[in-house]
Amino acid sequence: MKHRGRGISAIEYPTGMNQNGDPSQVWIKLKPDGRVDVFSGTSDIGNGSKTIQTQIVAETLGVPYDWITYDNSNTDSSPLDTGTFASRATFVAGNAVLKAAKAAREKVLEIASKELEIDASDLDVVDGEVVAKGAPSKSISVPDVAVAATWTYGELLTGVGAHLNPFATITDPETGEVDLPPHAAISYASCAAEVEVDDETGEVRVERLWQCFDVGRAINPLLVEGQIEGGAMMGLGLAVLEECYPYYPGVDHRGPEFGAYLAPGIKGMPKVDTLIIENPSAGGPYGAKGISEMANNPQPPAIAAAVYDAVGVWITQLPITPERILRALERKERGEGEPRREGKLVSFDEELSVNTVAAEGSVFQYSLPT
Amino acid sequence: MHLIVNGVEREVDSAPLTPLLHVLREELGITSPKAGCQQGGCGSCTVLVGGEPRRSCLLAVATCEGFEVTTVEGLGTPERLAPLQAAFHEQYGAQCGFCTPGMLMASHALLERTPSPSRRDIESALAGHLCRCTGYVKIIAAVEAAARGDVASDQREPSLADADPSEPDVLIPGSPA
Amino acid sequence: MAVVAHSAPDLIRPGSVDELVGAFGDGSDSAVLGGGTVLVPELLHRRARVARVLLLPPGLDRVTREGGRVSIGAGVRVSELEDGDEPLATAARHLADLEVRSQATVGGNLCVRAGETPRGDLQAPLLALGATVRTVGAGGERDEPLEDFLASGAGNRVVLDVSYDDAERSTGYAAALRPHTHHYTILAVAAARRNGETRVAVTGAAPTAVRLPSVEAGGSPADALDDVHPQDDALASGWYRRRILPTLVERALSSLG
Amino acid sequence: MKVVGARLPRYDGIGHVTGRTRYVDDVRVPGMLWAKALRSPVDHAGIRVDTSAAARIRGVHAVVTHEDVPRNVYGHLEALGIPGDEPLFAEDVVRYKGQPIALVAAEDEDLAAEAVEAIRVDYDERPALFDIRKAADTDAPKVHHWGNWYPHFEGEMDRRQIRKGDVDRAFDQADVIVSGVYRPAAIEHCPIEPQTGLAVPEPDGRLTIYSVTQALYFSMGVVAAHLEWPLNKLKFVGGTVGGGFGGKVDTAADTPAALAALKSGRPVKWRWTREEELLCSSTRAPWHMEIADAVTSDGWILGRRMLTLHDSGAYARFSPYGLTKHSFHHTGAYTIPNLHFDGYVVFTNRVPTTAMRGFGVTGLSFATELHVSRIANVLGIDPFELRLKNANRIGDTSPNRIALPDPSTVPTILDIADALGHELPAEYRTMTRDRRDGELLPEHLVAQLASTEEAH
Repeated sequence: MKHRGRGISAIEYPTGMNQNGDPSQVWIKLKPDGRVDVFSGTSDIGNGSKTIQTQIVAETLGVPYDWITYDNSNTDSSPLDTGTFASRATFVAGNAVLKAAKAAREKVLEIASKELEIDASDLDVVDGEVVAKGAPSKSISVPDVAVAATWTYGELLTGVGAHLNPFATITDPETGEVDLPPHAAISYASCAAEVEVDDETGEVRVERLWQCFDVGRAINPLLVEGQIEGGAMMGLGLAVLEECYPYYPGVDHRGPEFGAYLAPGIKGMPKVDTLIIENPSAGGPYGAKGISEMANNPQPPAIAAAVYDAVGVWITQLPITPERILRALERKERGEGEPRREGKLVSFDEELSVNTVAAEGSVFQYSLPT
Repeated sequence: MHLIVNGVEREVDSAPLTPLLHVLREELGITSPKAGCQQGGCGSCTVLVGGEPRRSCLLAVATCEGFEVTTVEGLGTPERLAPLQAAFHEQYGAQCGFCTPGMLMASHALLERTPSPSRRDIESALAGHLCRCTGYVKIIAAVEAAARGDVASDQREPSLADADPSEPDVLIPGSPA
Repeated sequence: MAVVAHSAPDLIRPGSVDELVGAFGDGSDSAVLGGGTVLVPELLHRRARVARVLLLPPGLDRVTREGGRVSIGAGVRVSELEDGDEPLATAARHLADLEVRSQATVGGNLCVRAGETPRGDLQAPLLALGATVRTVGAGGERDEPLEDFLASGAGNRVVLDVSYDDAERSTGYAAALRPHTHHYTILAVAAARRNGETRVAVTGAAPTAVRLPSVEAGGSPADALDDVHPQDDALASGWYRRRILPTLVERALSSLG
Repeated sequence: MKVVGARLPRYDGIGHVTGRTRYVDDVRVPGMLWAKALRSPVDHAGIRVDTSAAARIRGVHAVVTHEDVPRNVYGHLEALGIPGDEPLFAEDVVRYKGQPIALVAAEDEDLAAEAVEAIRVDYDERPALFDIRKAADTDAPKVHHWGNWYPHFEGEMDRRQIRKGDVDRAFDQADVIVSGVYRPAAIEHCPIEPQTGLAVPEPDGRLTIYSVTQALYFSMGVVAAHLEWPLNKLKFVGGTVGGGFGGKVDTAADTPAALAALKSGRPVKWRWTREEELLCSSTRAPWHMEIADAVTSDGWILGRRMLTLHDSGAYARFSPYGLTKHSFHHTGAYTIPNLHFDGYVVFTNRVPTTAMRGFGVTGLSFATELHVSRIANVLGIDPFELRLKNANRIGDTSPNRIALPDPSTVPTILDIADALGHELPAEYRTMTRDRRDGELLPEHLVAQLASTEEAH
């Protein structure tokens, strides 16, 4: 018989390397026709950092998106970026891009100021035009500024930017106390899952996922959605399909090919509803936070809770295989599904505990008060 | 041996049991089909052989002799995207892009035989194509948009390569321009 | 650059079954290339090493209905069965994915064993249909019940075709899946009833598909456990397969009416 | 704002949809050799290696072992104080199935594979440890000579600790203590693009390395360290990656390819097979987490004791970093004022685990969130309400006492409740993320609050 159930979860996740100390550096230059070259060391692994960083430059510099070339192709021309991991490409590298674009913009305004004979602080850059605030008829195009910089003033329109959240030292290893915030920001999300469980075969089908992420600021909503949707599928795989050690059902059964490694395909896809809220982060570029990694975190606990809601068993070992469900249902039928209660202690899962598995005197041992 | 690849007859010297994937990539330099698993499991090497989607890593080239082989290079160019390619671009059907060629070829074959596919048709056509990035949501959206003809008429974004030379009007003193 | 360069086997294109038999010899150093879904990667990754690879001769790629028999050539693609006779059609639809189904052949599917993928998902429905297999090899041509062929292993024989009576039957099929890309069923039970005779077979409970005689004799679904000793693989344990086998048998039988 | 917030097309989208995006495997260089690795077929063994027969094969241009590496042992996070313990090529011992022993560069992949088969290795097999829960047993196989867990946390401690508040008092005061054990599995990163590296010797003595790395400079630093070269002798080309998910932070193919290129004087490409990806590449770590929470019958979580064992596989790689991150977030999205956390990085004879999407926290979120669902179940409280009550708020402090300036747990939970049509009592429906006060600031939470200035 098939049963439906729902479960929820709420999670948080840091942006940037834990303890920080992970620099990004960016260099921007304008060609003599006003087109913009961005040199950044951020690898685009599908996360869309080429797009995001280009959008930040376009917004900050005030030029059209398609005037910009973004070059992250090699270490001879791009300065250092710590890398695309730790949810740092939008926030940390994005801040470096933002600073470099601001610096380049100042240089553009400085030359434009000379050409227009208007103080730089009274100028703005909009759609590739430097315009006098409040007097839009007084303007000079960024390409003309670039021409003037190159051939009249002998200058290079350029800007560099670097961003580093300083390393947070653990000042007390006993307590884990740190001297500075150990993250660039923290992002938050909640999720609900609806599953259908066959109590005779143990098969689980994830029918729906609802997810709400506070992204700080969606620099490109399509990209953010894509990250959340992709994370949902990876979280689903983690929850009900994938495993490579202990290579279910035994260490000898390592799957050397995709017939045996259970990566989620399009047919296992649930209906996914994605809700995005924007509470801008004080330190992020335009308020953005990093959310791509955490996108695969909330589904497994929500799915496991939904399985409990459906058939009344807690599966605490991932993935939630059909076998684990049937074995748990058998225990439940034998009356062994309930937690042990002793005084005020309600203890689940003791058969898995290190306390019972590790030898006496193990450094891992500790005991709980009852 | 001869293959007709994207409409052009090509002579092939590889050993007859060489997978078509390797002939395309290594001998003919056509790199859109990807060597994602070389065991038929990921779908990223999918090409059309005689108009049908096939795993090029599973096909001995000798069995393709004389067939028309179509890869993404044969669908459209950056200057002139096929509507399906435009839809993948507009709907963000690609993230890292590595599975995209296989997704495109399988989707193209689907739309050829079923111009207005149901959601189930799309799932069935793409069931063997692993995408680790998108969660498939926007891939389905792209195929549906292409089927509806819901793609921007321009079909592509301008790039520097073909920027309109009259806008902005720049005269670079002293330069050849 | 040629990738299969050094130990590359010769490719032979027999023009007829006779030529095939001649080239195949005793089969000890030969392999037959059907759709290539198993053999091509095996050769590429140096797991299969043979001197000769033989293509199937023309004429083995058809499904025919003649003389009260349905005959499926060894070179018929799995996808061509998807709209055909049940329970074979449902099993074909469950197998892997669209591209693999339209490339993989029936002959290949009959020759694979557990531990390989595809794991012979067509074998159980063909057993339920009472199929016989025509093969060639040392000692000439042989036509034998599929269960005998599977029990002795494909060994050094080439499958030419598989056939069964062209008749009305009631059929049933039940499978357990963990849906993922390139998937195969964990366990699948196929059943067919005709003229009061019920045939039931299972894929995924033994190295090849096997019939479930205890169930066929009118036993309960749980009696199927007397007939098989399922093993572990990467999809599921033997314990799990035993646990769900009666359920799948019951489900497959329930649709027989 | 016009550009930020706009649904602009992907910068690299045209390349992706025309199949013209150039990934490392798409780069062709004249005279390029192909590489194949000899990997350990056993989990744990002493080894003796003889490559002479392989090197004599016609068409084989380089056989690289540890003897060819200027600095064979280099820790990727030495800069963070995590000492190196992993050889690039195994020396006299292999500690996991799939560990690289040698790399052959030859005219094509098949010949390279043939040469790999010609390398002679004697394996003196040793007992292997697979279960982190047994790592401290007195009869456990020893993975490293110093023991089975990482001993170099700050102050040379063998564990990561968090202590906050008075956890004993919290457990005394609790109405109920709920304990559970959670064990998420290892999984593959499984990007569709396998690990691939192409190293090209340049006429000026430099090496150009086409890399799938997620971090060009980081990987350049790793290669430079192994070669003992200055950075300007290397040029890394990349930035376009066919999926990573953390697995391509490991600099897996670049250094061996570089060594083979230097030894042969030819460009060398090493592309892993899917089988290598699935069996030999690093994985997400499996974790073992024990949680006991002290709770009140009306749903406040007063304190948490937690023990975590992080399966590092055979070598440390990034695991100590991941465990530290884990410890900093072990209260999840909630404010729990009294904490006692111990975490160990445990070695086993399995493939080294590494960073993966959500590193250190993904398994933790599973454990802590399922645990919270169980608490709600034990107490008979609505799981939304229990979460909203304990949800972190502006001004609350993290496990290591850092004020949270902008937690959004409350609004995201409320949005999910809305989406499901889940009814909530008015006091929950109107809840915000603002600083705690009134009934949401019970006595046990006062001490953990940050001052107003800190929180903003």
